[in-house]
Amino acid sequence: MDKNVWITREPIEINDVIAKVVRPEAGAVNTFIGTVREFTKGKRTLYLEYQAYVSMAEKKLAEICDEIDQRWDNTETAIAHRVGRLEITDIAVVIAVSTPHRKDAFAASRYAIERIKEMVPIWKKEHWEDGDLWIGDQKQEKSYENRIPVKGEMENG
Amino acid sequence: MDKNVWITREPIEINDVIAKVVRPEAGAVNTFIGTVREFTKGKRTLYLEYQAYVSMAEKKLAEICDEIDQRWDNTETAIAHRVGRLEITDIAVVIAVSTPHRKDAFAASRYAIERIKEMVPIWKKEHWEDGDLWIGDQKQEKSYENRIPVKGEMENG
Amino acid sequence: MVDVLFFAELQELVGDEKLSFQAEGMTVKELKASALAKYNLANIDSAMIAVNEEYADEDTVLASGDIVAFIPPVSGG
Amino acid sequence: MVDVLFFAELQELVGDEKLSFQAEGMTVKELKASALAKYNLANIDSAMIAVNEEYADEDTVLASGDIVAFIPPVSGG
Repeated sequence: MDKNVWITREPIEINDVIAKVVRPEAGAVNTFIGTVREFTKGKRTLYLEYQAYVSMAEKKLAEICDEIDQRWDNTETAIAHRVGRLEITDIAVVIAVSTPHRKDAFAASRYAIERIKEMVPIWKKEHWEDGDLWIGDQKQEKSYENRIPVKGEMENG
Repeated sequence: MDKNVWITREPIEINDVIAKVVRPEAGAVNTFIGTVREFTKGKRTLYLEYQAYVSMAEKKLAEICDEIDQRWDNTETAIAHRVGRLEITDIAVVIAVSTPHRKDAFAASRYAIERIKEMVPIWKKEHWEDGDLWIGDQKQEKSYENRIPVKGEMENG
Repeated sequence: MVDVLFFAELQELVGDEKLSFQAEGMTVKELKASALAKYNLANIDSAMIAVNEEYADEDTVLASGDIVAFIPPVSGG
Repeated sequence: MVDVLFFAELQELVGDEKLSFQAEGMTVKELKASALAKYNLANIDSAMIAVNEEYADEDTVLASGDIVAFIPPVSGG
């Protein structure tokens, strides 16, 4: 695969994502992996269903990589997000960022996941024992009405 | 393998470390991977040689897991460190921490690598074109003379 | 023609992931008020708008071949 | 007997990873001043001390069977 960001229906191989960013200039790789959690606020999840506006989501993921590139010196970022039905402990997202020194790797990886949750067109539907619901606005910090998400918004979050 | 921390002469399989911490209660896994960087301050590294006081190092790594357990709610931590000769881009250390929510995963993973660099008896020897040297005190923040490293020291670093 | 894409709960309410309308020259706001009114999409105003895969505001005037997408609050990650 | 372990540059200077001394009843400081003096280990005072795999200070009194390790500034990770 040539590109550093992708949406897939297949299980994500963590090593594939990390392999995109390992390089001689880097001494640190930070990886964030989002997995399906069984309980949220005491409620049991049976499984999740992820949906994406694939073409736009990949474009936005690539933009996040560019934003990271502009904010931190000498980074390489790769992001894979899965869609379809995911069971408990399945991997939904893998982010890998490599940098020369570790501090930047942590910061950039954190930035990536916050930006994904802010503006990448991917949705999850929770399936519980007693029903299901498309989840929106996980950050619960703001209304999205008539708003265009801007760069760096997460820093106020 | 039963234990969550180990020192090995073999290449570290990232998935083995992550598999130790993935679980239904966790929605976030942060992984820190230290790789061998080619250039440090303009000087080219040919390869590294890592040495450990293995029994004590594993004990100290386990202590770091315990410290994380005490500081953050509901964490699972695994750490593998390689010893012997490592080439450029080879993986020296893999840390994985799983938590219910992502903020703690990032913080705990960062804590782990800082504590490793502070107090786990592992050393690296840099091999350059014009010589070699055992590297000490990477943090260059303090003298180790007659001091016992204490918990939480990194937070002042 | 203008293609209109729906996701998540909006897709379920509309019963389709894509509809096409003769909406050339309309703003997105006008599109919502006219063609989409009959679907009773209660939450459509909390969806962000994308035109041709870029976030846009609802005063954007549509041209033939444009792809409009309504983006409910996202929940990836 | 007390086993004494050396690592990194100390190991290279000593030429051995382990030496044994009759150091029962001595403090680590006394061990350094007596048995280890002849090795001219310039940096030994910047090494931390471990006794039986726990960090200790140099006033620790040694007993038979103890394992002392000199831990130069670490550089793992």
